[in-house]
Amino acid sequence: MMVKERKKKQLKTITSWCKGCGICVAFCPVKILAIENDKVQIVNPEKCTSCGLCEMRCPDFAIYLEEQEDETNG
Amino acid sequence: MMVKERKKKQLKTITSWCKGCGICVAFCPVKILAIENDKVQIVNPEKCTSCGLCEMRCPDFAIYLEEQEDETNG
Amino acid sequence: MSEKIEVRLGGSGGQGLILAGIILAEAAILEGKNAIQAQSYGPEARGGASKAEVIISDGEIDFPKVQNADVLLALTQKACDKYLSSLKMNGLLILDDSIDISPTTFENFQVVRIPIIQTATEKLKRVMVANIVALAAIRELTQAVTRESLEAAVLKRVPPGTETLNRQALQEGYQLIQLISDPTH
Amino acid sequence: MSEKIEVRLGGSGGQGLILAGIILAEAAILEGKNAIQAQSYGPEARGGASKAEVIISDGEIDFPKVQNADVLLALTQKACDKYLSSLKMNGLLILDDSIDISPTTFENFQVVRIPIIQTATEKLKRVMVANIVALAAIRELTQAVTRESLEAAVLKRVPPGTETLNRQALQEGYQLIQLISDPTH
Amino acid sequence: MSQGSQLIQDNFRSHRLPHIWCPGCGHGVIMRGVAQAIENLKLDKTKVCVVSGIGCSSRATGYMNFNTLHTTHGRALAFATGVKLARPELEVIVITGDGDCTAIGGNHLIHSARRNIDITTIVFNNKIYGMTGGQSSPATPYHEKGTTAPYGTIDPDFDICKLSTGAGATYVARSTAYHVPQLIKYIQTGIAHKGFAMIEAVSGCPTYYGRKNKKGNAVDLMNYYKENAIDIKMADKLPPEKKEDKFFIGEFTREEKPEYVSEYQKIIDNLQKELTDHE
Amino acid sequence: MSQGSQLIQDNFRSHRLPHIWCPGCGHGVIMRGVAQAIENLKLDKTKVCVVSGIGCSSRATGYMNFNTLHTTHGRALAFATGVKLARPELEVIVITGDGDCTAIGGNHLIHSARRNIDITTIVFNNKIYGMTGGQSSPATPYHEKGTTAPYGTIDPDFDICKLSTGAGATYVARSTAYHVPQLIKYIQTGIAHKGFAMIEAVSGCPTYYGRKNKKGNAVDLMNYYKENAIDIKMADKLPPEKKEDKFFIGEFTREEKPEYVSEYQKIIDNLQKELTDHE
Amino acid sequence: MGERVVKLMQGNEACVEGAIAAGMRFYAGYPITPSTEIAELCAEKLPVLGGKFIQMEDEIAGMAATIGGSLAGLKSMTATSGPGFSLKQENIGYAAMAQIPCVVIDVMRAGPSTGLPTAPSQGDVMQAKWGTHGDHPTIALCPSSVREAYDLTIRCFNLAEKYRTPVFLMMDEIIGHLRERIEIPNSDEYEIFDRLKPKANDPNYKAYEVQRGEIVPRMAAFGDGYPFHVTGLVYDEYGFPKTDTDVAEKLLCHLMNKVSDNADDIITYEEFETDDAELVIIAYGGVARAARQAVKECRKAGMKVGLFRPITLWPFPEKRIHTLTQKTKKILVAEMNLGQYVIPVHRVKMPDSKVFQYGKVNGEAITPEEIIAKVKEAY
Amino acid sequence: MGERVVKLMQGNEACVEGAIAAGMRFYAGYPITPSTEIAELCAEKLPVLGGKFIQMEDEIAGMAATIGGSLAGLKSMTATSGPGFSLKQENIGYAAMAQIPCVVIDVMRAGPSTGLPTAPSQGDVMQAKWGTHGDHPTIALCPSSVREAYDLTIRCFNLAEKYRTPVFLMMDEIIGHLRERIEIPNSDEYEIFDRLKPKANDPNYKAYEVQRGEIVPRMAAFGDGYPFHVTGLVYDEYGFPKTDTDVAEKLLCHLMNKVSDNADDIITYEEFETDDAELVIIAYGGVARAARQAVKECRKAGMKVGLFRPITLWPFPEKRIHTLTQKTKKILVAEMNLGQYVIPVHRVKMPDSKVFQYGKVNGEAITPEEIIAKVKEAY
Ligand SMILES: Cc1ncc(C[n+]2csc(CCOP(=O)(O)OP(=O)(O)O)c2C)c(N)n1
Ligand SMILES: Cc1ncc(C[n+]2csc(CCOP(=O)(O)OP(=O)(O)O)c2C)c(N)n1
Ligand code: SF4
Ligand code: SF4
Ligand code: SF4
Ligand code: SF4
Repeated sequence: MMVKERKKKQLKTITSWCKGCGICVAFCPVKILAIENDKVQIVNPEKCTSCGLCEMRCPDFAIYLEEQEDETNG
Repeated sequence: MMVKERKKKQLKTITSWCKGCGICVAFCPVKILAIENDKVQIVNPEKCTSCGLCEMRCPDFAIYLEEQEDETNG
Repeated sequence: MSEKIEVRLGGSGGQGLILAGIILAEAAILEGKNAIQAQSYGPEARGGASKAEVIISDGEIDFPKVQNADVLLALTQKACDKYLSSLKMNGLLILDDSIDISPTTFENFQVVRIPIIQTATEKLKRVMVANIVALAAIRELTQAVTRESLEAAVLKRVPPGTETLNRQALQEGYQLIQLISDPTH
Repeated sequence: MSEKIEVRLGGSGGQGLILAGIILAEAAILEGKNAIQAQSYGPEARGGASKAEVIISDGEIDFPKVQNADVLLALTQKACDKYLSSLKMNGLLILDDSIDISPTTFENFQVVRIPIIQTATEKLKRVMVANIVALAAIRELTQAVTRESLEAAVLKRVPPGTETLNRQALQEGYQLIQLISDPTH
Repeated sequence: MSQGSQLIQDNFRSHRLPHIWCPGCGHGVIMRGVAQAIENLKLDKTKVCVVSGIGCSSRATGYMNFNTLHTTHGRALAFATGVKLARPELEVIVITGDGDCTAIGGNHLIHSARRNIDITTIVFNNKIYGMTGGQSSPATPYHEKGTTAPYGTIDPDFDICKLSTGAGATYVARSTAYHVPQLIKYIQTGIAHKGFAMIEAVSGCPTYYGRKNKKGNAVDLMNYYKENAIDIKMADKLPPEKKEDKFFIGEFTREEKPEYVSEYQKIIDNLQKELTDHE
Repeated sequence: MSQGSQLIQDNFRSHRLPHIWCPGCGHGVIMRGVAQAIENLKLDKTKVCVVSGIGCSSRATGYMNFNTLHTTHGRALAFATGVKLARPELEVIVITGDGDCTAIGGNHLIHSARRNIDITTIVFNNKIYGMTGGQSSPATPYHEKGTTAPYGTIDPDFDICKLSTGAGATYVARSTAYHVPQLIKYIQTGIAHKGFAMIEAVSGCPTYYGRKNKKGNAVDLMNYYKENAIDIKMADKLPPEKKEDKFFIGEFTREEKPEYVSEYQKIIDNLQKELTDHE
Repeated sequence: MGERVVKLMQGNEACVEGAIAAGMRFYAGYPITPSTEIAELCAEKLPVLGGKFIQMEDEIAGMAATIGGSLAGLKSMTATSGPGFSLKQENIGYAAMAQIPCVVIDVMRAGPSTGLPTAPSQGDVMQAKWGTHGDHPTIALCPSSVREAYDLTIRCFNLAEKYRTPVFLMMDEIIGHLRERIEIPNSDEYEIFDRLKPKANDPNYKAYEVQRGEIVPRMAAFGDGYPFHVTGLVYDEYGFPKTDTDVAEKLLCHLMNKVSDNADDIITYEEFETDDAELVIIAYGGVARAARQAVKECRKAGMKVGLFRPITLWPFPEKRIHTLTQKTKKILVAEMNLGQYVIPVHRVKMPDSKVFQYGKVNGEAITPEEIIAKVKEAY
Repeated sequence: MGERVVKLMQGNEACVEGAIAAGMRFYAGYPITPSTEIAELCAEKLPVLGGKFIQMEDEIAGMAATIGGSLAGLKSMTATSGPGFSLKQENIGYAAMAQIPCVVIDVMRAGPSTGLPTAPSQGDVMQAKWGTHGDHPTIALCPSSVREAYDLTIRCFNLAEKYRTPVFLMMDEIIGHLRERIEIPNSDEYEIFDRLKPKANDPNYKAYEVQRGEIVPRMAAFGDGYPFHVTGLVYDEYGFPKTDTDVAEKLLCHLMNKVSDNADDIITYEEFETDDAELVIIAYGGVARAARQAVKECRKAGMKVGLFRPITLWPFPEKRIHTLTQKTKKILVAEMNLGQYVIPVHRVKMPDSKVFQYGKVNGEAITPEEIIAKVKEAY
């Protein structure tokens, strides 16, 4: 059996799309998100487990995980 | 238990309503009806058992049983 | 002005008069004439009177409805009563012989009473060809189309397998007229 | 000609500006004036800019839309940017202090920048009464209606149980203006 | 002036008879059944309102001597909803065709069923559009023909009873123009039932359906129903081979649920009670 | 120019974002799910056609980067039927609201289901009319409120899944804006299914439904679905008291039946074969 | 006469209040912007009065149920906007044919199709007259203020009941959504007309016979004891379908004539400064208010401008407009469409008068400035 | 040029044959008398040609599916009669707004409402122009013979494709059910116009941008590789909804102008003996044939009577009618309704010419005699 290595992904937000509904905050299992000034804020980026639940349920596509750019291409 | 006496009823036709479809003829259990010149004819009125099946299924209300008029009122 | 003949066919719903009208018009077209066929029908007409109209002309046909019929065919009493007024003075009235008419009718129109339905039911054993019998009679009396065109038009339209029956119907129709025109017969 | 004042209230969808407009118009009516309230909204406006309009007059109001606003209240930057052009020269511009404007704006209009939203959120702990705070400020600056009518109109419209809160909101609004008009304060 | 049996004289505008339907059309049988049911229930006839759409079947309203409303194609139930809600004392009966009820009128059917409004609907299901000359309808059996389905239909037909039940109807039954006593019984039960009642009455259209599908004449169609309808009560008792190609008649659904017009009346009563309480 | 995750960039007109929906509206979550399903299936995107009616939900077509058709209220399925039949190679997906699909559009729903035409319908069911400001819809739960039902509805709500099955749909499933992985799976299965597929996606309208019915904000609605949806597979395993007031999600119907467009193609092929045979 | 209640009220709301004052007790409809408030208020208010509100599955059903409600004896109404008005057309034709009184409010938004759903327009004015198939009569009124929305809704019911025909209130979104000060008239200030019913147990009652000296057949309600028939087919004086040519002609002419013969009773309009006007603006609904302001400003500037405001859009006030153009040689029709009401104006004007049109369809109201500019061009 | 096939053909059938000749391969509809033969023949013939026929659940769906078929790239058509035409109006407006080519045949029967379902009429002529809400363009043709039913159906498709708009064939029942001798033209005798498609893989394709020198935006089909958007809302050149006032105005004007600017290309009519006419009859469809016969008979009787027969009903041939009335001072409009087409005639006529109308709505065709009688009255 192959074990897939979970690639570390970066959590990104698009402030102009976020409407501050708080869904991502409520359903983040590690509670690293918060609403500030009606917009999502990543409070503890380093604790993110890349579970993707915020991305999956954000009605506005305003928070998502992005593959880390390959260093050699950087 | 009361036994209902079947009152003898008279079989009547309305020729101007009959369209000669033959349904009454086909489903008369004692086969006393016929189509002549596109209209129903009672061939053997005396054999009528007053079952009322012709009346029930005639699409044009053109054949029916009528209570015999009371003689005293005749 | 060009020759024009207006024919009205009247009867009841199931008698195939619209088909007869189509056949007559097609026969005319087969021989290079102009023709139209029109009809009137309605929900009320289901059991009731139905009519078909044919106009045959050598030239243009403007108004496509029969105005003053040159010919009226009536297969039922109802149709006769209803459409008689549209037949022009001295027009040709072709009647099934089951239909009664008043004496004045004979004065106003050329009346031809023939046993169309009886011929179909008794001689040909199929009531449904009464329309073809009637067509043949109309042809004989009006010469509006040739026998050849009429037969060709009939055969184009009738269900496969009934060709012989329909040819016979035409013949019987022709004969009905010959019988009256030849009183010695 | 009769006195007429045209007020436009601009902000974002949920800020209750249409209600504010209604209250202002009702206050005017309470004191025997004529008033209309109009609004524009749209599906696009759901998250976006929303505006309410009030015209108060002693006489007839013909065209029922604000043409050259005498007063513009803006609670958001977007609304300020969008509606500024409709404010007449030298008109009264009431801004929440979160809004930035260009220096020329100060030249063209009478600008009053006050912490409306902050007052509602921090002093009154309820952002939803920002509209009432704003109404109070408008009243103070325009005298379009009396304090009594405004309070009566507010109390008629707000949800039961929130009367005290809304009265306080009015007071805070009045004060915001007194603070600026009394610079010693 | 009036002619015909007592039933006809008492329930029909007999001066308008004979009706326009073709010889042997099942619609006449079913219409008589509706009248018989009304008669049996001893309803106040000035309070009976019969509403129909457009189609051969829908012409029934012109002959029946009640408050009658012949509406637009497919909309009978929507008109009837207005009548019933505005005047709940009326016994509202809808007569409609398979096309009228399930093609253009399908939406009104499912919504009337959903509301469980106290209307009794009788679908004269001849499996074809009769009035317009034999086009296929949503009730035309799979692979059978109509003038607009010259190669046979490829869209399965609705089971009108199942559809009605699925949408919320609380009384649902089917009979045929042959099975008249059952038909009358179901119509009676449907009318007496408080809520939306659907009675599918399988009818015969010899002129189009019979001819197009080589099913013979009026008598043949009657015989077909006689031989192919199985009482739903027998469904479990018969071996599968006896059920093949047959169809079921009988009562399929019968349940009591809150009825729309009465529920509305409760709102009114509550509000009026509140008003008086506040005085 | 394009912004957002790869999924968004590849499937949306991201320059048109953010969309017009309110903060926390479930429609965004479901729309993303539709895109994810399309992505997962690796469909040729130039052959995907998304059709919608009118309503908040129906605005989805304006954002999704496919062949998109935003039609009239209630008629999406009728337009889609034309598109699909005219060009069978297209993968036709309908996005609709509960009002759009089951109120004004109810007839097209039941007929599309009956035909078993190969269209996948996703109903964004927020149980209310969002676009017009919170009127009750045929999916508003019994006794709940809308602006046109100020005293609570008295007409029972449709079970959209049951209605679709009753009308003939061959794939029917339900999920919610909370249960996204299931949702995506059902949409995927629905698209891959040959025949009419109905996926009811329970959505949250915090602005009207939430407010009118005191169900709280977007997060509360999500939590409500989380806690009240039961997988249909568990239906038999749970005691009745655990099922009270809950609703089921899962796949309800899945069967293979002749599909309309293919059946039509058979007619064409047969006719053309006949033609060649006669040559 | 009691004191009038004074309030700020929305146009849509005024329709509901007016309708209730007129005796409306049945509403069936389907929500659509910008008419929805009418349905919402009916839902709230009718049951309090023992009346009925029902949200139907679509507009077609809404129209059908409205007709049903009227036949069952209640004054009935529905409201909608463009797309719904299109859908209702078939059943509107039915009501016209079967002579069922009812009121249809169309709050006009910008079309065609979905268009700009929240923007005002006057694009359905010709549809009101020609939207359904076949020849049929049309009565349509158009309010310019909230108070008039109230009054005209009452009048719609009166006309519907008097002439047994559907009557339209064609209200643009400007007025529908405008909140305005209104003095609500007391009930003794307006007249209410109820349909004439047959005499109780009249054995000679024929459902569709016009009695001598009357305009339309007397109308029993279903359940009143007369088992009459109603159909959308051509029918005779009993209401039964007939195909005879004379029956058809008689019926069709009756339908048209009952309205056209009584045009003077139905038509109302308002004139402002038309007496000596060299240019008359014709404008209705919300636009008439911009026009009125324009007239005032033009007069100030020395231009002799007047306003003719049709309150009854249909039947068309042709006599008056014709006479107007005898004196006034310039007419400017201002409307929020691309030229609808201007068409009949063209038809009836005097040959030597000139008609200009100003149309606007960008989703915004026509302003006084725009009208003044057009007046200056034409003057 | 091969020899033409000569047959007896019905008007309804000729529509189907013409449509197929024009390339129609998709039909969606719902049966209704007297148009049903059109559906029936399409059901039979289309699959033989690899085309598609579908009977929808109602007329609304029929119109919707027709639009869908056109968007998917097939030339699409539907046919109906009055009640169905009323129901289709909402989606007709959609097609006009979204600029989807398609053909709608309305075989006119006597209304209003269900009326006389099998009787001829011309009562939907104004509905064709004003039936849907909001301003919208209208193209409507009207055949007077079976051959013309064939030719005009082809032309309907050509116009629909060229101007990207729904086009109506308004055929009265007289012609629809008339069987007549027809010489079927060979395919090289008529021109077929297909919609302009974007260049293959054009990266700059904007679905709703009109290219320089062209009349309408080029139209890709769904599945052609362009992921474009279609909506009934006001939209920009990409097809995306916009509420900006300038976008709205531009779009609305484009819709109207593409037709009105090209009126000369669209409008056709026939004149008969008008040169020296002192009275011109205006008649269309089946009535024009009675009128033609009437003209001949009048001429025989020494009366200088002519016939103007609009073949394009809409856009209205106003220029020609205007010019006609410069010479001819008497116009008689004969139509099977209570006065519809006479209205625009009134509008465009010279001030000093007189317009008479003869209308008939009893379910029977207007006869030459009746027209002659009217001519005598007016002459
Ligand atoms: C809006 C509209 N569309 C179509 C028609 C034409 N039409 C009349 S009846 C009918 C179908 C009738 O079929 P069904 O309801 O099954 O009744 P049946 O005649 O078979 O009894 C149709 C399509 C119509 N009158 N109105
Ligand atoms: C013919 C027609 N009737 C009514 C409307 C108004 N309308 C627009 S969307 C809508 C309902 C939307 O509800 P739903 O489909 O549930 O979608 P949601 O907005 O809740 O997502 C209505 C009634 C319309 N646009 N067209
Ligand atoms: S779920 Fe999306 S829109 Fe909501 S707060 Fe989080 S990022 Fe913002
Ligand atoms: S069933 Fe009726 S219509 Fe048919 S033949 Fe017998 S009597 Fe005549
Ligand atoms: S066509 Fe069919 S349904 Fe209609 S009356 Fe005749 S037999 Fe009956
Ligand atoms: S109104 Fe409701 S459905 Fe519409 S966008 Fe807002 S939350 Fe979503």
